[in-house]
Amino acid sequence: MSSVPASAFLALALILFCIGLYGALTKRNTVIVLISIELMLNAVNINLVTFSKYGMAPSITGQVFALFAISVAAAEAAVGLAILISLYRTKKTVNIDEMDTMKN
Amino acid sequence: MNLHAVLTILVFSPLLGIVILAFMPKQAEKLIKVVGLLATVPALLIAIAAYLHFQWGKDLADFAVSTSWIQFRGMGGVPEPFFSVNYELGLSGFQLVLVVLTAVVATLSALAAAKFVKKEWKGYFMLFLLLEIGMLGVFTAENLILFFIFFEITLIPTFFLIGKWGYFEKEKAAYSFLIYNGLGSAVLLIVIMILFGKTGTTNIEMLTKIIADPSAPLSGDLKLGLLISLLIAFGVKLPIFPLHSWMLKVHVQAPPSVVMIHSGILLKIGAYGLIRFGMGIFPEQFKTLATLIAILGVVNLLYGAFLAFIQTDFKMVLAYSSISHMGIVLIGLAAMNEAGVQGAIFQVISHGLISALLFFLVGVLYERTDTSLIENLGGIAKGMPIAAGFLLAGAMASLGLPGMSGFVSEFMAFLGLFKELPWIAAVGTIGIIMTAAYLLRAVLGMTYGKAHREFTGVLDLRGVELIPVGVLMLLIVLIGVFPSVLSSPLQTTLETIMLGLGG
Amino acid sequence: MTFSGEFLAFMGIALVAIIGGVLLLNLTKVVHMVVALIFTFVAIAGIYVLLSAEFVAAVQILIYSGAITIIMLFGIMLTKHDDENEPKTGKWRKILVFLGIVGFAFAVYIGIYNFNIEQVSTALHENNTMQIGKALYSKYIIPFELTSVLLLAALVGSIILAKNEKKGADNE
Amino acid sequence: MSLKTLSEFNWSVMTPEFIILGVIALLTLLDLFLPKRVDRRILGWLSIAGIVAAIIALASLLGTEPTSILYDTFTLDMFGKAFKLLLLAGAGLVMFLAVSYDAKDGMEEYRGEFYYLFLTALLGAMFMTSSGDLITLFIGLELLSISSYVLAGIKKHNLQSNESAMKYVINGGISTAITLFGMSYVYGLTGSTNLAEIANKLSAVVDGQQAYLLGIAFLLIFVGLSFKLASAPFHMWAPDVYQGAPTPVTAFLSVVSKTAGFVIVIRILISVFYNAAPSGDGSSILFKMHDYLAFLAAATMIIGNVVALKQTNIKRMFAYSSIAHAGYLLVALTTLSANLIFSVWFYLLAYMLMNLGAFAVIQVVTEKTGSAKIADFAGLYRRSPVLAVTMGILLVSLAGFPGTAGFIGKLNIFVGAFYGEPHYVLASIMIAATVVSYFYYFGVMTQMFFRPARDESKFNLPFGIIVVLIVAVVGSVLFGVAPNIALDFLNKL
Amino acid sequence: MMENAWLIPLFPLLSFLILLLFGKRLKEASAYVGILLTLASLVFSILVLFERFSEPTYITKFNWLTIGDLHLTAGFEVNQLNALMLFIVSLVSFLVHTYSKGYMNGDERFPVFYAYLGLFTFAMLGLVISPNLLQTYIFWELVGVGSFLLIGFYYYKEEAKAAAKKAFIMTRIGDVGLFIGMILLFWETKSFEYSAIFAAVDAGAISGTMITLTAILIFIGAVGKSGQFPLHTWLPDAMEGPTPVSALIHAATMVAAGVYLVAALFPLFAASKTALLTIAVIGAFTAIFAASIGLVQTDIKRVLAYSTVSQLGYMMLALGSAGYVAGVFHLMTHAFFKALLFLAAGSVIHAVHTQNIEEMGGLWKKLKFTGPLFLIGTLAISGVPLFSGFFSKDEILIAAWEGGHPILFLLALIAAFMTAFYMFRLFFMVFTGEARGDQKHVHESPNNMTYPMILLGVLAVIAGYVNTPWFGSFLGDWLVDGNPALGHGHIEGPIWIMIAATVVSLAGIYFAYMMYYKRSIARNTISGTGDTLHTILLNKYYVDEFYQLTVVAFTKGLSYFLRFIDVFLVEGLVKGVVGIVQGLGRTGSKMQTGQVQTYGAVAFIGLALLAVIFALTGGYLR
Repeated sequence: MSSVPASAFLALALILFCIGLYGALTKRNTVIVLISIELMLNAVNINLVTFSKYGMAPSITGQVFALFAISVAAAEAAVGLAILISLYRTKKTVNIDEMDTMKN
Repeated sequence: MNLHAVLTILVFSPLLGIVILAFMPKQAEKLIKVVGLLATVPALLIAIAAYLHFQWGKDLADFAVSTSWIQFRGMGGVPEPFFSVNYELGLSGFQLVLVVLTAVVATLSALAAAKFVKKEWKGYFMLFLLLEIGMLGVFTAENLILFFIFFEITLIPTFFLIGKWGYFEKEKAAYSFLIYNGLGSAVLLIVIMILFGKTGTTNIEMLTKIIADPSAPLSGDLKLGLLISLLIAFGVKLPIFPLHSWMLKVHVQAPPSVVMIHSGILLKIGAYGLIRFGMGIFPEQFKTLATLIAILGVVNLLYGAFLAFIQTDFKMVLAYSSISHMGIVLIGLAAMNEAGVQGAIFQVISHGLISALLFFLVGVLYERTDTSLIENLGGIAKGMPIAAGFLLAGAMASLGLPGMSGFVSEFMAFLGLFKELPWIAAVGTIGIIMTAAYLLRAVLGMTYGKAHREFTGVLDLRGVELIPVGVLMLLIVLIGVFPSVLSSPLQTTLETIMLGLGG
Repeated sequence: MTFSGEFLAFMGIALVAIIGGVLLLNLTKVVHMVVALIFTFVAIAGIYVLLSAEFVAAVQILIYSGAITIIMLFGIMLTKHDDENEPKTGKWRKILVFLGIVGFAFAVYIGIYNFNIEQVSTALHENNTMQIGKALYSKYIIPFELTSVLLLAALVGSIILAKNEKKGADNE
Repeated sequence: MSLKTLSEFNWSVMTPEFIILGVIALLTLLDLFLPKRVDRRILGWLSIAGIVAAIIALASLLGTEPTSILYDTFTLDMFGKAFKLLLLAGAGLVMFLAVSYDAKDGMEEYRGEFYYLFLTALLGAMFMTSSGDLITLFIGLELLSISSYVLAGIKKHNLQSNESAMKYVINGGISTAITLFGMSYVYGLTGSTNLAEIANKLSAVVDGQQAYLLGIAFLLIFVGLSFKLASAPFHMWAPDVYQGAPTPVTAFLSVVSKTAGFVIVIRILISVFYNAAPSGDGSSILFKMHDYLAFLAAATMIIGNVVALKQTNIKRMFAYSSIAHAGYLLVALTTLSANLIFSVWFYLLAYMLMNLGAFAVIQVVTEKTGSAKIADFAGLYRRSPVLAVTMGILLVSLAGFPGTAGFIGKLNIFVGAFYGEPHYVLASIMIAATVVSYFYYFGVMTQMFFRPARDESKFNLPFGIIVVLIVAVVGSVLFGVAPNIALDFLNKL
Repeated sequence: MMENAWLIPLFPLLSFLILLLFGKRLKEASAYVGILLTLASLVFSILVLFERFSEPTYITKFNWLTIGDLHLTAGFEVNQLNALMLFIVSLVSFLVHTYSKGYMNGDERFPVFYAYLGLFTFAMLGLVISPNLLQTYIFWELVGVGSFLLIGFYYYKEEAKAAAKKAFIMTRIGDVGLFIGMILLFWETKSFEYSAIFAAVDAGAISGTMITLTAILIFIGAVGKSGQFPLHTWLPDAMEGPTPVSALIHAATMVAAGVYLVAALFPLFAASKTALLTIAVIGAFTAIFAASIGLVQTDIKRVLAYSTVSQLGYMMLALGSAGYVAGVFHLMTHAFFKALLFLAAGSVIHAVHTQNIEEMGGLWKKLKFTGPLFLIGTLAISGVPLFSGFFSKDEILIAAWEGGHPILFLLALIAAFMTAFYMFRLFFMVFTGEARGDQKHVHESPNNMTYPMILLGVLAVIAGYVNTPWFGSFLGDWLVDGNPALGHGHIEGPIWIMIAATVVSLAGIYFAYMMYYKRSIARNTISGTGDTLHTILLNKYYVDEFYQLTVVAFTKGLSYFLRFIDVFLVEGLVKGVVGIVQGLGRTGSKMQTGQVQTYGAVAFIGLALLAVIFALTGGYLR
């Protein structure tokens, strides 16, 4: 039996999730924002993997889910970055607070 | 004879006109007007036929029709529908007279429109006919949802008719109309839905029965709340102070042919709803509120009258006068006896005819002189004696001159209320004096006195314009002299209502 | 709770992960931030190992610490950026977001602080990769295949969006 | 764990998905190998053909019993069929818009991609309707999202398009993370991703803390998914994204994507939380969360309708309008009445028809005038009576007036709100919000019918637009007058 | 014949309708239509009257309006009073029709005038044969409209417009009293029928208070119509109408309708002492009040108008003193001599084209017929013995004395003095002395004007003999026949009353003679021009001004106040709600800054809030 309680892993995931969230919502550089989102997804993965071992009914499914999440996250990062580059070509900035041509 | 299709044909006959108009070229002014006018005729003929059918002693129930229409089902293929609306039309005496009124005023309004509408006739008549469908439907619907549907259908064409063909502040007026009435119908819908939720039906007759049953799952407070909501919903339409301000704008800004319809019929939907649903479904609670309604009625009556007394625009005078006259409807209803209710219904019809007449005349005046301000119009009796004469006659009818329809209704409403709440009624009679005061002030201000030189050459009523005024005047006098033409169809309706009240 | 080796390892890895995250938030240079985050990603891989998920850990290293970080660095290099990384506006937003995060963390923490289901021994670490492979190719074949479409879409999308056309070339 | 061999499964139930997948593959290849000079519109027509084929395939499957394969990672039940049909129809109509869309601002070269990215998005949405497994649901959701991100930004040289894509992807990423965070707890509490199994396990949850965590998970999932619904609190991206994205994409987002969002929300709500963690009185966590849902629904309706009043850009206005409609649909979800699925399905059907029709008009007008100001609709009645009247009917339907499908949809939701335990406040807010919506819908009417036109030039309507308009108007009116055509169809499924 | 009495009002109605539709084409021939049809009415009326002398009352009715179980009827009744009134009305109407042919000659709205006359006559005749209160009320109002239309006949004159409006509204104030009284009575008796009401009163089915209340309310109606104080101000103004109209409506018929109403409902009034006293007091006060104003007026028609008001007060006094016969008797004689006076005045005006008596004078010689006829009328109204007015006024004085109202009796006596004085003042100023105005073209009126006057002159002399202390009270006995509630046909009074009446009237004449003919008493002996008393009288006690300052100002003020409410409160409320919605929209709009992180933040903070609330509300513990 493990000496590390499941809640420790969950707490770690929660902390990382919050850090990622804070970064995503406050950082000015779009790349960092995208990376912060990745961090949030990573936190989720920690959850999934934790539950896969220490959950209600431990199973491999959690790890599989985590793998899917990783691939999706990668795809999302790629698309996000591509969009950023495309935007950079027209706008010449990566600062997220300057993307406000559309507002009320 | 199988008459079940009659009402459907009656209600949807204007649709034929819409379809024909849709395929006509925009520029064919004459033809469009003729088609638009003719499209209102079938409904008129059927309505008159139905009236004669009744007067010849046959049963109005012959016309009732009911087929299943909408069913909402629950999950899992339960055979019993979860909610169903039947397509149910019917005709009681009360509805009959309103349908006849609608058909008559609609045809006359179409005639007026042919005269007054100066642009885009095609669109006008299509919307107008749609409006007529809505109005006829409202008065024949036997199901609350169906009633609501027709009720809402009237909103859209009216919005456009006001907003496109009205005067300077037409858009504002159209919006005012839409939002107020939208809110009114919103409240109505909530009431309908609560009723449905509690009873599982929206059929008016069944609802009445279920609610009259003391074991119905509705608490007294809920019923009272529902009735108050209905009062608000129809109070917007009627309108009841302080929900009236939209209606002033509409009366001033809308084109005369639309105001004829609006003041003549659309406002009456409020009264119809109050009588049919408010009183019909919640008689007990109506009794509880009778004093309040009487006070509201008197407030309406006096408020409208006093404000009409200082208006400078004749249209505003008529608008406030409508408010005032609708007060009489409330007064009659609050009486909760035969005389009062019959008076209220009479007032509905009577005011429909009178206001249609007066607004038609205003339309004529405005067309000839480009003004409806009282002081600008002084002395038109010189140049337009016939118009002035009808104006005066209309004013007399409106102020309740015996021999015209206004008197009969006013008389009965007060007769009823004096029995139940004499003090409130006594205060209300001030309105009788004020009505005379403001109408004479306005009408004499326009027709009598020194003639404005610039109006000496204006044309009097002539040709086709005489038809609407003549017909309306004739009906007004007919009802005034032989009120039984109206009261005989109403007796069964009254009996039903009184039965509810007595129970 | 005993200070077993596993626990110490967890604490160390967790600390690295959190420090990496905090550094991400507090460093000023973008490149430094990304590098800081690499530590976090690697640390997370360590966590996975602790949780008997070797395959996931490997994937984590490959994809996050490798691929994603690299493309992010590419992204940084392809674009100009000023190092002063403080948004001009939004002080209030920062405070509110911070408060929100505190509240959120509090609310979630209540839910997990002693989430200790009786642990059962698992065989996850045995043939971990094979287990995953079996699950992926049998039970989860449909999402797996769907993921391929997803990657295709992402691929195509990334290409068309990031592709440097003649028109944009002179701007580079 | 013993598996049946894959061939033992009844793969035929996936025919519609396979057809779409096939068309995607075909289009990808064609786009690669067709010479540059070939008009890529042909690909658009091909994809329409594919969608039609998928609809036909689905229709032939309508009679089949609910089937599930591979441990529910794919199921074809009544719910799936009904909503898949909606998605296919919606996507088909969007494709008509797409083939009529004038490619510019950098998307000229990517017409082919433009079409098949719609299809991948559609595919993702379709899988969402037919999945009994969290993982498939999630992948489907992401497939839809990622395709949409790209589509929103496909006008590469258009700043607004770029920006809208960027906003979309950032908000989307955050929402994905939040949703997934919530899902991870659900997984943790049950150890399974199979919805049926989850539901089964959750109904046995009695521990207070687990129930609490489940509640948090519920909130996380719901708020995360509200991004797809464009409902409060995750609604603010919608106006900006809708404004910047190419019009067919906007239409797609507001209709297909939203429908998919409701599909997944209902799936998760109904299958997972409906019986979860019942307390002594038998009310599950879903009923405990009722007030939160009601609050969000009310907030969504109020925000959508009230802010829409202030818009000058038609696409932004429609964004708020679509937020508002999401709010109405949430009312149906909140009330959890017996006709929940009927009312949501019908409302989405009506919404699809009227909104797509409206977007068809918007597309024509904005392409002609080059801007999307509401004021550009001035005098539309003069310039093109057909267009104006069509738009008028659709707006009336959006506003929920009788005689149109929009009314029946609202009525249906309303009936649900009052059946059984009445929701007075929520229903009142809904109807008051509806009245507020008259302001802006009729504001467009005012422009079209009452105001003079700035220029009198006429419109020529592409074939695709005409198809959409006809379908939208006929559908809106038909389902408004005889809603039982649709309802009975659904009932027979 | 009586079963056909319903035709009597219909002839003038026919005239009205014909002239309304075809008047334009008939032009001057309109007069013949009107005259012939009213003649038909007259003939029928006479036949009915004679038949009624020998036959009992005739009533017939049919169902007019059904209200649930209540059946309101319409019909007609010929009793003594009705028959008499039919005769008076149709006679005066016929004469006025005839007279007008000359008087209105050349007016461009000649047919309209006759149409209006027809309408009025129809209404008035309808009024007098109504068998129930409701029908009475209906015609009562129609009469008012006829009067309104005729007063406003010269519609282009601002004064006529104002007068018409005033007449209508002031009488309507009274009508509302009648309206309420009638309805209250209805709910007491479940019927509008006079007979039913009387039966209920007789049987004591109505409480005393209710009788008093309804009686007074109904009397208010009469006050309005008959120009009693305080609703009298419209009547003098109504002189803006053509003079024949004044003769018909504002002397002989309509204004007497109030008296008629009280008479017709006499058993009701008789059941309440309070009501009777009220009537008597109001009547007496009006009599002297109006007479005093009449002393100083200079407009020939206004003098006559105030004299009418005063005489109507007399009649009310009579009725209020239980002198049913006296009231009705004076009603009849007054109808004749006042119509005569007005027609004669019309003839004078026709001749000199002015109404100001200061601009007349010395017309005796120039108007060979008019002068003597006017004198007959003046003598009659002054109560000079042997003329009709003498007998009827005598009856009233006796009734007042015997009714136990010595003060009222005294007032009546003073009023009689004043009447004689100002009537002769009028006569002397108009017909004697020097011509004070331009009288070059003065000529006697044509025959169709003078013949009616002659007929009336004869009646003014002899009408009194149907009911005298000497030759028997035929009229009185007949009137009360079979109706003990109406009192006696003749009340015996002390002989000194007759002497006193004669003395005061002669004294009045004497003073007028001295002052205006002989000029041996200066005109300003009692009060001259500019004196306070004179000014007050000239300004009619400032009643109009008082109303203007109180009722009218109050109404206007209230109206403006309500408009304030309408504009600021009602509209303001709406604007407020709209403003809130718009403000919300603006706020929501402002939050949409284009900052994508804000969007995310809002979503997240929303989530955080929900989660915190969830945590705090103990979703945890359940």
